[in-house]
Amino acid sequence: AGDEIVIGAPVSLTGPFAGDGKEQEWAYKQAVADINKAGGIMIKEAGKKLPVRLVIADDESTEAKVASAIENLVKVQKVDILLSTHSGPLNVAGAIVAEKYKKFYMITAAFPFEWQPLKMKYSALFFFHPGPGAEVPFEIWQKLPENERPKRPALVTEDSPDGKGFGGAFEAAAKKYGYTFAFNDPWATGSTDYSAMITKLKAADADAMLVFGSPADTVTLIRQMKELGFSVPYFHGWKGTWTGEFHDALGKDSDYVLTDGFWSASYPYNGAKELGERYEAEYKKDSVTVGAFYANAQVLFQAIERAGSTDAAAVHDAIFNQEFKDTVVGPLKFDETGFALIPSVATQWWEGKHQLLFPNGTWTYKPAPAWDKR
Amino acid sequence: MANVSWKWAAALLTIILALVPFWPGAIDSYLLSFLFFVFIYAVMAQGWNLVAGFGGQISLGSHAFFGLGAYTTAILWSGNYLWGSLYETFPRIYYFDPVTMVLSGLVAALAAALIGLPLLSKLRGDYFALGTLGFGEIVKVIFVNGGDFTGGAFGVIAPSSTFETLMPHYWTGLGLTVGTAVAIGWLMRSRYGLALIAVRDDEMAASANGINTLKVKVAAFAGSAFIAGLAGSLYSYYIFHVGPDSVFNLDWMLLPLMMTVVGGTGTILGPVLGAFIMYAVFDVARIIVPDYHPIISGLTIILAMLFLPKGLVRKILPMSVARN
Amino acid sequence: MLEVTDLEVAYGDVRALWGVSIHVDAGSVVAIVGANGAGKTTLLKAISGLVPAKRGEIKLSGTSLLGRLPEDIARLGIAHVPEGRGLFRQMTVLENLELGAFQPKARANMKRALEKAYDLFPRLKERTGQKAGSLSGGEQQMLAIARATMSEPSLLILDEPSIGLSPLVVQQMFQLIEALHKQGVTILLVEQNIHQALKIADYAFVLKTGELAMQGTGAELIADPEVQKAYMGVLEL
Amino acid sequence: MTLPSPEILLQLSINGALGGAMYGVAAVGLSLIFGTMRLIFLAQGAMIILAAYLVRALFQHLGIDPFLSLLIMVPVGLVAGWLIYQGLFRKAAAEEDRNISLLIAVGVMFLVQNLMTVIWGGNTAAVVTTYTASGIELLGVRASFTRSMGFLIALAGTALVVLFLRKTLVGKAVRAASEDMTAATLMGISPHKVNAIAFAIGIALAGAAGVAVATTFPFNPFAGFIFSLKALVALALGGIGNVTGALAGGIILGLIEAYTQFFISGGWTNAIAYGVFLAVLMFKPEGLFSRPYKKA
Amino acid sequence: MQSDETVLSLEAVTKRFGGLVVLDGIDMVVGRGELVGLIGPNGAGKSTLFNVMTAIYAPTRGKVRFKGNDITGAAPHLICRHGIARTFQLVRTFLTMTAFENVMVGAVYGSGGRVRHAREAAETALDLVGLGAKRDVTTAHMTLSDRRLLEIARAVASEPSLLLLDEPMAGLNPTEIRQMVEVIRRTRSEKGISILWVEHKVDAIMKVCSRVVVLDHGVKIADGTPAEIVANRKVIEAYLGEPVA
Ligand SMILES: Nc1ncnc2c1ncn2[C@@H]1O[C@H](COP(=O)(O)OP(=O)(O)OP(=O)(O)O)[C@@H](O)[C@H]1O
Ligand SMILES: Nc1ncnc2c1ncn2[C@@H]1O[C@H](COP(=O)(O)OP(=O)(O)OP(=O)(O)O)[C@@H](O)[C@H]1O
Ligand SMILES: [Mg+2]
Ligand SMILES: [Mg+2]
Repeated sequence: AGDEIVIGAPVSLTGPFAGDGKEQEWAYKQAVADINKAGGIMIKEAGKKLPVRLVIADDESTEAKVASAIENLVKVQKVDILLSTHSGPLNVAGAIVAEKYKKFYMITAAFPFEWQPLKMKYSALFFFHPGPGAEVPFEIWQKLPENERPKRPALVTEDSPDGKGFGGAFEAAAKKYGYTFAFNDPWATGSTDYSAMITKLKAADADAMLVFGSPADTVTLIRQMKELGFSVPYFHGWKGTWTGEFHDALGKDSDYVLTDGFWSASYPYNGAKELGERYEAEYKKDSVTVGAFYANAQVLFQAIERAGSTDAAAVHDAIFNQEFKDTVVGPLKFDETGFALIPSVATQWWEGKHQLLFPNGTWTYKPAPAWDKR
Repeated sequence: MANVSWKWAAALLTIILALVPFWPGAIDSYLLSFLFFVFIYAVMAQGWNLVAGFGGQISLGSHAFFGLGAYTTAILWSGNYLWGSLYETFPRIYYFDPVTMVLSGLVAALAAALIGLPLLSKLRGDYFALGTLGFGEIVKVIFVNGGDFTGGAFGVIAPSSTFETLMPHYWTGLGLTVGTAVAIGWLMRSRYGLALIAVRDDEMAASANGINTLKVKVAAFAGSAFIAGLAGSLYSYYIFHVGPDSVFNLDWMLLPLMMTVVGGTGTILGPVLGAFIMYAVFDVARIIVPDYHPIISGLTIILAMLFLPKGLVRKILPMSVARN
Repeated sequence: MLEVTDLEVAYGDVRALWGVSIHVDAGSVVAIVGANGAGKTTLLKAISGLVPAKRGEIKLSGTSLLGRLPEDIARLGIAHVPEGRGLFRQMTVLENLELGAFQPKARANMKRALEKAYDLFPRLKERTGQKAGSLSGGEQQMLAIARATMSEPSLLILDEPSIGLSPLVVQQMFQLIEALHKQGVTILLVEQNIHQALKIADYAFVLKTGELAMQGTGAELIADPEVQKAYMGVLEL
Repeated sequence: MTLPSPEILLQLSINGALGGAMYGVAAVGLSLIFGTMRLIFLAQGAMIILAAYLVRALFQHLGIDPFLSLLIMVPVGLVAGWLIYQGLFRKAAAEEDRNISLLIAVGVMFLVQNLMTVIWGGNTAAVVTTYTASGIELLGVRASFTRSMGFLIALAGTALVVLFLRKTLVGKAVRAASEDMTAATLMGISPHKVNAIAFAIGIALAGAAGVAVATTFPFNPFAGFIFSLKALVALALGGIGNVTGALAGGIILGLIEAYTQFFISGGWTNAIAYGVFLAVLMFKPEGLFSRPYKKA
Repeated sequence: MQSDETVLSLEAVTKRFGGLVVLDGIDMVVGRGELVGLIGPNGAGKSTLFNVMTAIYAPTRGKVRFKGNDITGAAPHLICRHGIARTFQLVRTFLTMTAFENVMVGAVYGSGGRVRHAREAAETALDLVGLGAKRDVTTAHMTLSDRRLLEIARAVASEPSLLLLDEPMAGLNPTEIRQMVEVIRRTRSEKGISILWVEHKVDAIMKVCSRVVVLDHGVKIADGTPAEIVANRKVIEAYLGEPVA
């Protein structure tokens, strides 16, 4: 190191997660540019602010390549500390290699149940937990008048790690809130035909759907629902419904769909609105993720400053059991395992915009009418 | 004569590779992890070469056996299923336990034998290739739906706290690379090798001359799966998380296949050479042009196939030597 | 009509022909005989472009054939029945015959050629819808020859047409060659059945390990004691 | 589970068949290329997605209706297929080792996938028209309009290819060259030309499939591989090298998936589909529709 | 004719492909040390008969007995280990192997795996056919005639009691034919192997064989000494076309 701090980040620049990877790359670059504009990170020992340099390596959206990307960042690029990539399995691979080299690895966008069993010393995670995340729809329903609450909700999840994780969480949450699913079945990722599933949903007389799946799969599902003349008043999607592409692919048909997110530009926190505007200015659409990635870098910068170095043990002490008040996702409180919970967001699509519904949104929920009544 | 000098060259290369870790600073260099991955791919390539190069049965299912090996190790290692965590009782002994590795190979080999018997007795050529491809997909779906035992779609996590250095991985990788090459070299000189080549050259004539062709083919298929299982086990010791999307990824089949062909199918040195060169090309491209490197990889494959269709080893060695 | 001068052909490092010169006059039947591996097939393949020549010249009615693709040479009017027949085994007898008349020039006369072929080989007419691969060895050979006649070639090249045929069919086959000859087709014939071949040949060449050993009219060679001793000696068992 | 009503069965069958035709049309292209070059053209799915992106570009920038763009995509596909063969596969086609062509196909797949990522980004793309997600009545059952159109495209494409192969001499030459290249050359058939024709038609079919995909599904650069795999399954069901069989195989696969989704679980569709695939390969390797043929 | 001396016997062997009857109730025996010729027009079913005997095809009906054991439909490699070796109408050598390696396959596997004496058996077999000098040549580079001889050597190396030859002389010139006849004779006399030999070179068959069987359209139409066969009207009509000198 010496007169700069080198931060490495494996990012999915290519491969199936490249879409998310690009948003992540953008957010990290913004964060680094912002801190450097402020003169860098104050390191007490050096007695001055040190500028930050970001080195990004492609992980090709695969685990083996995350590992070798980190090997390369550490061994060849000689980075001091690391920011994470995206998704649970990739970050598990990343955290293990980083641990081996005693480089701190700051993670977001992985579920705690994936990462916590590793008992890592040199990585920390903030994200929402499928548990509370899965309670969001039920929380929303609780606030509805009795007669508008779904009677026969359906659970539809893709066959992926996150889909399975969420599926279990939804089942637990349903039990807690006293609902039973009238339909509960996964589909194979990348399916092209959902007609049989829709037929079954119709037969089950479902009036709400909780759907966890990729954007492409979810769009295909909704299109086919429309083609076959089936709709539910409450359609809540995870992972697949928040992207701008979701709206692009469905146009007006995206209205009424509820969606998750890690973040919202409507958050009242310092810098959130401005970050959202910057993203919109550059890409002509809004994002419900860049804030989380940006905050990931913010936490790391602040932790380095508190630790006074990039030494993994020192950064560990600066994060575990500590609080970070000023981030674009709001205050974060890390527990003794190094995990901090952020709330899961629920927004409803309306005329191409995410309207914040939960938590503390100002938007009032609109149930979806039948297709021919819209 | 040429034969002998190539053996010396291979031996010399082995010695150099064995000395790499003793080079000052080598342990902290990227070279070790680079070579570690080369070894994994070389072992996979060698395994594919056994059944496809020498046996003439093009298999497109080696990723399934890689994954089976990886899962076996991870499941035994995480130890929640059979007899409690061996690892927690004997962390030092259990780490890199050769018994688990061999077991992983055996599980893969057993699966190969079971599926190989019907596939190889019924299917030839392209049909067999397609069948193995389908088998790979089925295994993946089974593991995704395997419940707690396979960890479902997320997979299995093994405890990683003893992972402090890459050295055991490097040595094991080197050992497997050299070991499989020597073992296959020896095998091909044995009566079994004679039968394998006979079956590849002309199956009907082979059976008319007393060779149980099914047995020979299944053995080669299982042997190749055993090798893939070992590679999967080693990978599992490195990555600590074994999930269906990662270990049943088609890349584990396509890349070794490509490396073998680039190096020289049906030769002993080819797969190793191919793994080294292709992995180097991919890695360098990834570092130099991170946004575009798969384009470069795609181009490299195409160019290599257009200009080196017989493989490097045959390009630089006379045919008769290359075969041994 | 066909003029091969000083032809050299090699498979990799292995030389198969060492400067061979032959000529085929229009309307004649020319036989090439020689032991196995003498290079007869190689010579035919070089003529129809299946193997490249290393040195020398091949001319058909004054046009050089060197460097041309086999399909182009076929279009110039050479029909080659290869060793091993080269049938399309998954296609029917009829389709095989139709493909024999694939070249634009021959397509126009396909109907007539087909009738002629069926006249010569009534056995094929019976099996017109059967897949070629399910014919017996002999039937397949008939089909291969019939197919070659479909393009009404100016030069017909036959590589061991009597291989695997029963004596009765061999006789028919040679009668057929004579018949084609009478129709004015020029024929270049490689045969193991040397006696028969020389009997119908106007002129013949003897190849020996890649070199021309002898040449002369069929009658001359039959009479030649050398030839008799080396290649035709009645079996002394 | 009790047997569902006839309406539901009809509903399942029609939608399954419509969905399966998409695999079918991809499989017809594969079948043709496989038949002539003995090449598993793994990049076919990527080519279909590339075509879908082009359809989208034509629609967004020039306002050309996706179904109308068939008139552009098919000729462009013909030319592109011809060029791809001449540029990339011509040399490898002459090699005995068929792995070489397979690997070139893999290289093409990597290349095309990542080119698309560089040009259009990795996110999901889609085409939205006035008829997107609209339904029609078919035999008293609701069905997707775009899927029905896709079905028609698949049917028409296959019919044209079959007519070409069975009835024209050039089509027969394509079949002949696929069996014995040397013998075909001796007939005056240029094997490279027929290979190029097979490739051209194969890619033209990918172009047509691209239209069907673009109007029905959202897609991303990596969405093609699953199409390649499913098309392979369809190919095997129909009998390798059998063009009509390939379409029928696709439809059967679509039905299998629909029934599995309905009667068992959506999570098992792939396992069952591949299981059926293995069973067919083993017990009826020549496919469901052809009679056995073997010669010692 | 069935006796202790019978090596092979076929009982009413019938083979159908779809509707096509290729073999129709063939009865036939080969005695110990006998050299039997099998002739017949193209498509008579000779190769198919071999394929039935070596279990490449299962017969539609009928039995194949070898040394008294019913071997109908046993696996091809077991047939070889029982002691029936064969050559093919279209030569099938292992092209990437040397001549010696080819023969070793027969020696090692054909005899049921007695490795120790396999080398010796292979050398002897190569010498028997006169290919000793070419033992290290890769067979892809050998001539047709050498590959035919090699196939015989490979078969002999498995130390069979019965050898099936499918047109070993097709495509050979008279010099080579003489050499081949010599090899076939020696195989019988030196090794005591019974031989069933399909051939269109009728003069060679007639001069060498002690007995000749004639097939036509899947039916056995004659079985007797060469002299009887040459004089047989049916045979002449179906096959020979003209009397052979
Ligand atoms: N593809 C090839 N590669 C290498 N050598 C070859 C090849 N084809 C033929 N030869 C060699 O060339 C020489 C001539 O072979 P060719 O086939 O022309 O002989 P031929 O006279 O037709 O013999 P036959 O009577 O057996 O058909 C032989 O020594 C043969 O081994
Ligand atoms: N697999 C098969 N399917 C259908 N018909 C077949 C099959 N194999 C052989 N035949 C038919 O059986 C008949 C006998 O064929 P076979 O090859 O046994 O004849 P052959 O006596 O060996 O003739 P040749 O002397 O020409 O080699 C032929 O009419 C052939 O068309
Ligand atoms: Mg020849
Ligand atoms: Mg025969």
